[in-house]
Amino acid sequence: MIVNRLQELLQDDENLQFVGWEKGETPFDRTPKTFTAETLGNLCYDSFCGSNLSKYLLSQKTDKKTVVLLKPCDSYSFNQLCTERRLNRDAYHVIGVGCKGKIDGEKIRKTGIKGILSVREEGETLKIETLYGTTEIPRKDVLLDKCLACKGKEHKCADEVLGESEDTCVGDKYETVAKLEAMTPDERFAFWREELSKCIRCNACRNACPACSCIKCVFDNPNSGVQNKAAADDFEENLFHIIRAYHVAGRCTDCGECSRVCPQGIPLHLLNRKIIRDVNEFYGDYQAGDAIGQRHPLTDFTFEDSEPNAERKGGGK
Amino acid sequence: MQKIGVFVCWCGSNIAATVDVKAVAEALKSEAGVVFSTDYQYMCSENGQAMIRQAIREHGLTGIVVCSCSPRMHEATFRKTAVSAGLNPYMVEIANIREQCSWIHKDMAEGTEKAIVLARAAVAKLHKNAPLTAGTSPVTKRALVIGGGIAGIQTALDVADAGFEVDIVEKAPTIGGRMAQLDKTFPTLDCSACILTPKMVEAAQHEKINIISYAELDSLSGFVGNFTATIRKKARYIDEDKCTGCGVCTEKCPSRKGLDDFNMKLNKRGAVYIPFAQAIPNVAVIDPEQCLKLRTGKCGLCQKVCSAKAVNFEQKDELIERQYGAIVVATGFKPIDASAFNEYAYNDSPDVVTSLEFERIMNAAGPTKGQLVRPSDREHPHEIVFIQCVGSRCTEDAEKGKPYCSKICCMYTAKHAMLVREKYPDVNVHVFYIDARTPGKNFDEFYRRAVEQYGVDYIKGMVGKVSVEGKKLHVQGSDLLNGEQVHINADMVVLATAIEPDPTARALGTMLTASMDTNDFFTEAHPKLRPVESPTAGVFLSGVAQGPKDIPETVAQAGAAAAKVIGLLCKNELTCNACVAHANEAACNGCSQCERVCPYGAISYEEREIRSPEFRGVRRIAVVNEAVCQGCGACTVTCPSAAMDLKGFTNSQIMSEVDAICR
Amino acid sequence: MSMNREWTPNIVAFCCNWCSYAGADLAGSGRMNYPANVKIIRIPCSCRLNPMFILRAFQRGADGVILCGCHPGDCHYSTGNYYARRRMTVLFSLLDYMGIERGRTRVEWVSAAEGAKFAATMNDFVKTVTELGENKKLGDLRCKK
Amino acid sequence: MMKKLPLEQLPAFLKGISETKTLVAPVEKGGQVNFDLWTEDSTLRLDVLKTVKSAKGAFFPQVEDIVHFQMQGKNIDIHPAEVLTEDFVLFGVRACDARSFELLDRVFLSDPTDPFYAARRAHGTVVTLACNRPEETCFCTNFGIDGADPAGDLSAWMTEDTLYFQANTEKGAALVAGLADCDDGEITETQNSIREILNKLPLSNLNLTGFEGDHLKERFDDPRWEELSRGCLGCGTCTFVCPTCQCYDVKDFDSGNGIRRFRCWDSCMFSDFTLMAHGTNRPTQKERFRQRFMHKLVYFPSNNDGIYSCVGCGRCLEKCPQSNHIVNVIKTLGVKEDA
Repeated sequence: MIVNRLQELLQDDENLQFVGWEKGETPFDRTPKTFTAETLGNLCYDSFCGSNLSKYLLSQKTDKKTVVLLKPCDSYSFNQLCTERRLNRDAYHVIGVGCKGKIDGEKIRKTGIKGILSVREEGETLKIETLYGTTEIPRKDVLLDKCLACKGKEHKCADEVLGESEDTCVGDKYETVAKLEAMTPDERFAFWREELSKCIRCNACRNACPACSCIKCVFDNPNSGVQNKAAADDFEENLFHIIRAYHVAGRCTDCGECSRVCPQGIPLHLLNRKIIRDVNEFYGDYQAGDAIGQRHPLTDFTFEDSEPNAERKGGGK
Repeated sequence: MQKIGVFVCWCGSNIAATVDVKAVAEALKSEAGVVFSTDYQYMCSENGQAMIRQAIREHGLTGIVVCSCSPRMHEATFRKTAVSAGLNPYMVEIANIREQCSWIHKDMAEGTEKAIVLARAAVAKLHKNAPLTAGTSPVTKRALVIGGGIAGIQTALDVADAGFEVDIVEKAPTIGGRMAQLDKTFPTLDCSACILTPKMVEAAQHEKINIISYAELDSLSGFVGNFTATIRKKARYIDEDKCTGCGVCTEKCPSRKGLDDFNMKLNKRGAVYIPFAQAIPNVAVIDPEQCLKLRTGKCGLCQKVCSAKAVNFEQKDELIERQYGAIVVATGFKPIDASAFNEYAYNDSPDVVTSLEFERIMNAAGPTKGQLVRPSDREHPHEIVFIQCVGSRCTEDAEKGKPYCSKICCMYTAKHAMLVREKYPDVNVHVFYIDARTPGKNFDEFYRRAVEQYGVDYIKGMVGKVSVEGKKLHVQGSDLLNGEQVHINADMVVLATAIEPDPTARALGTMLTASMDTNDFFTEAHPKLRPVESPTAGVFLSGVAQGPKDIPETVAQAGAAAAKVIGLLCKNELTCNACVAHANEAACNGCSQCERVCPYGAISYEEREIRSPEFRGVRRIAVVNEAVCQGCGACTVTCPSAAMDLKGFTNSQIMSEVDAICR
Repeated sequence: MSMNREWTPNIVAFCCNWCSYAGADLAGSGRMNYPANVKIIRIPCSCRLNPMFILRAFQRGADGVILCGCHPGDCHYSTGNYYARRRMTVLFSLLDYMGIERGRTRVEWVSAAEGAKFAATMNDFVKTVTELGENKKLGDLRCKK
Repeated sequence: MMKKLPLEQLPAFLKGISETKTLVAPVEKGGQVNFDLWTEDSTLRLDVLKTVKSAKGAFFPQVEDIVHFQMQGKNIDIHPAEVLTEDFVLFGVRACDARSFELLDRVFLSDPTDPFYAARRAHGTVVTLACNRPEETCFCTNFGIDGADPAGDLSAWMTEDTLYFQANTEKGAALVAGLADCDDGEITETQNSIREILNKLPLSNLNLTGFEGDHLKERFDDPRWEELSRGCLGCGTCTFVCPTCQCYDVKDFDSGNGIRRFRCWDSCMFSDFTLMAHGTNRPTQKERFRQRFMHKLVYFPSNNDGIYSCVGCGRCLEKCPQSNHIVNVIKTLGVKEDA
């Protein structure tokens, strides 16, 4: 259906380029790609297209008008990048594509299903063919974590919408944040040490993050004073993630890419989500990327803002 | 690698008593880059400075660290010393080992140890210093005065008399402001109009003064010496150049529903009107809310009767763009809305009036032609109660009143009481007051005259309630001195309402990036030493916009502001701050976040050709206007890529200090 | 610092040039005592304080970091401390969330006239950090001697 | 002669080793399985085929001190870091990672020898484990690696209840000297079932034609790199999970009391890889991406007797955030050569 619509667009302007996903080698491989009229047939959109194309747009040439497929959650990142003048809204024809939650291949593997040759969706069930036989698993059990904190089915930016979406949010997305806040400082410290000590500084979180869009990251800049390539000490593991979370404070749309791409499964989004929760609590509800041109809470103030020293449980209320 | 000299000052015994200065100088010799280190009794003395100069020359020093008193005291001194020996002034760092070390510690070992650490931090910072040069910017020799009351007029006259062009932008159709509404002025009881209108005329006729009335500042860009203002001149529907001010149109206008602002809405006026007889410019204006022609398309009577053909219903707002070197804020005040004070029955009875309304009632050109009559039935009153501090010094209810003293109410109430008693000896006058504040020249004498000579009944205490009882106003108050409740059946009640900044001030403050206090008064650069300057360079304060004051104080401040403006406009160019922000274009994302936190609007963006390892092509880059940047550093922290840095306080300088302190 | 002495915390105090640094000077001219382990770094405005500087101090062995600036409303640059206030609120909360003791970071508004407040603040902060003990959670082992 | 050990005695066996030597094995921490120090409290995960990071860190750690320059006033004392002098055992290495050590040896043990790596190799005993359940991302067979017959000092096979050992070196033999002997034939069935699966792997028959050294220029100039590299984020995930990537950077850390010089893994995918004073010689992600695969598939074989610098472990296939990996490259650039 989507490709048909894109073919239609080509009839009006044969010079269009299309940003979408392409199927790859494994059942889960969906690679962001830029397609032309000739290659458009390879464009694919299905339940495995979890990656956020907004950041991908930054590295693509814009000499041609670009048609981009954005899921509801991706549209927030797109807006935020437009707000920050990194993308020019006018250069894109945004097609909001329907999304009912995306499947996490890593989660399927983690259940112990090995040698996966194909995955078929049959309603709410996934039929999985493996080297060791066939099996099935409920779709909802293996959705990406970010889908469990779905921001809703609305596209915040779209020139047209194709397909239906569903809000796949389950429960309170701040539940884990609240659980951490309720711990003692030593418990929290232990939690984060265990998680962050897994970090291999591959920079996948940073490079996938649509808010970490700096042309020259401070961690790559020899003149910044904090440049480093590997965490040579526990401190540097903490430093990288604190600074990264802080630099995207107010700009992070909670798209969840950081945690999705982390090869070590560090729940990095819990740092960002803590800041989002704080900012909402201290300065009023704010959703980055809700609209183009917003002024984010850390570049704003009121005379009555709360004081930094106020006692808050785990940084909470 | 720098070649650094360290100079440890004894400051007599101020430092040397608790810091072993010789040990400090010795310890610093082993710091990387330090090629010379010594101590001396008084580094700031001529001999001390000569020692520094000699060391710079002899050892080829590239920078110096002076361990002495606070940099707030002698940084400028030692920078000059450095310059005289051929060093850049920004290659000087001060280690504050007096105020922040010797004076607060008693133990010699402790003091010495800390002094060494502070000196090391200064050396570490100095290693990252770079010579800085302050830029210059030209000065546009024209001033903009916002507000055409007595403050604005006086400032404009003084600046213009010094030979500089001045534009007065006044939001009302005429200049004159609040003072034009006053009947008499304290403590001399001379007629307000008689002293103001000559000044208005003088301003209008001054060849250097250009009055832009019925206009407001629409937007402002630029910086000290180089402001560009866009002024919105509102449509008057009358051609100012053609109108002769004959007033025929105002008489013929069939609409009679408009309320007369000049008379505090106490009477009605036509849709086309001239605010008052001595208005400047003496030109009519059409109120589009009331005009039948503009609202319904039918009428146009004024156009028919105007022999000068000055009426123009097609007129539109006009935008005027001009350059200015200095801006004076003289936006004045308004009385607060008394309707919040219904305990005084302001909303219930027309006979409860505010002082400014009373001022118009007493004025010969006012709605009653100067006859003291009750607004409700035009009858002569016999008992008048004045209530002071209505909304002033009100700390318990911020929604309703103001925490500050409005300063002028005690005196004008004494004036009103005295004028009433003088003109109508049959009227009993009672004044409820908390304190009678009369600290001005001849003020207390004036107040005493009201009490002693004119027999005004001053009651120390506040009124609890005013209730309408038939034609009378029942005033219930307390007399604190006699410890009793007072009940007065009054014919009129006059409320000395607090004054507050003009409502346009807040938006103007944002436009000018001039700071304001929580009450929307403009903040002065220093409360004692720079009372007529805003912290924003090139913006000056005149009159009540800065805080409550009476006419003589306003005029004095207006003159002071003018002197500051003249001082600025005399210069051909300005030396800028050298410690300014700077964007490293290879790392700048052009994301606009820095622009949002800059209090001075110093950051703009340019499309630039960039060739860096990460990017080749044209990209949007932040550019700091060094003449505008004041060097606060807000942008540097907002910048996620640390592309924005602050000269003199760079990231690497501060981190080097941190490293040295924590070593 | 010599090793044989009893442990005392190392405190870095960032002070804005216009109010708090002057307040510290006033504390000095008033001969108001506070511990020598407080070392002041002058910055133009509280809004110049980059969270990286705070982390850097902890990395290098600081046990507490305090920021002092003009009272809200009194900023020399009009609005700097309002931004600083939000930044530090969010940062401190994040550090707390990661298990770093809240008492190690603080913001105080100290005017140029508040020498006594400056000294009292420093005395109190040093006391708080002393009770918390050595900063072990955010230090860099390579920076220990 | 092979040795065998009942599986229930494995913990005791490992404990025995750990009493005299450092023991590194696939253990679970924070939900992820990696080669890490084994202690009695560790959760051993021999069922996990692919640890997140490969086993190479045991010989070539991600961060390693080289030298320390200690400052005393204006004097500098130089303290070179010490090389490893104690024995350790690396347990549970798969065939692919075992092959990767041979590739790393070609880099670090050729002249000039890397003393840190050499010391670790000399003191390390590698115990490998056959791959009972190969996965769809495995493509080791393309590089002549047999998951049913892993190399190492000591090879192991696991059945439902028994662990079988075959010593390949004296170091390996010493570890299992105390275990019971058994017949070689006892593992044949296990090996056969492994090989049966290996033959069925979807990526078992990649066409590597066209990546020989003499096609260097053609491969380098291939216009399809542009398209292939487009989705690459420039992160280092593939590099850091890869068993054969061996690039490192040397960095200085100023501790305030001196300089600690260390080396750490680097990735050619990073924009600041081999950054020089003039800037970088690989200005776009296309060049960086090309470098990584040209190195693995063309440059390394042409300098090393045709041996590819990929062992087909498939970690990058699972971990690349954009699913943009070496198999895509081989299939895109290799197949066309046939036609």
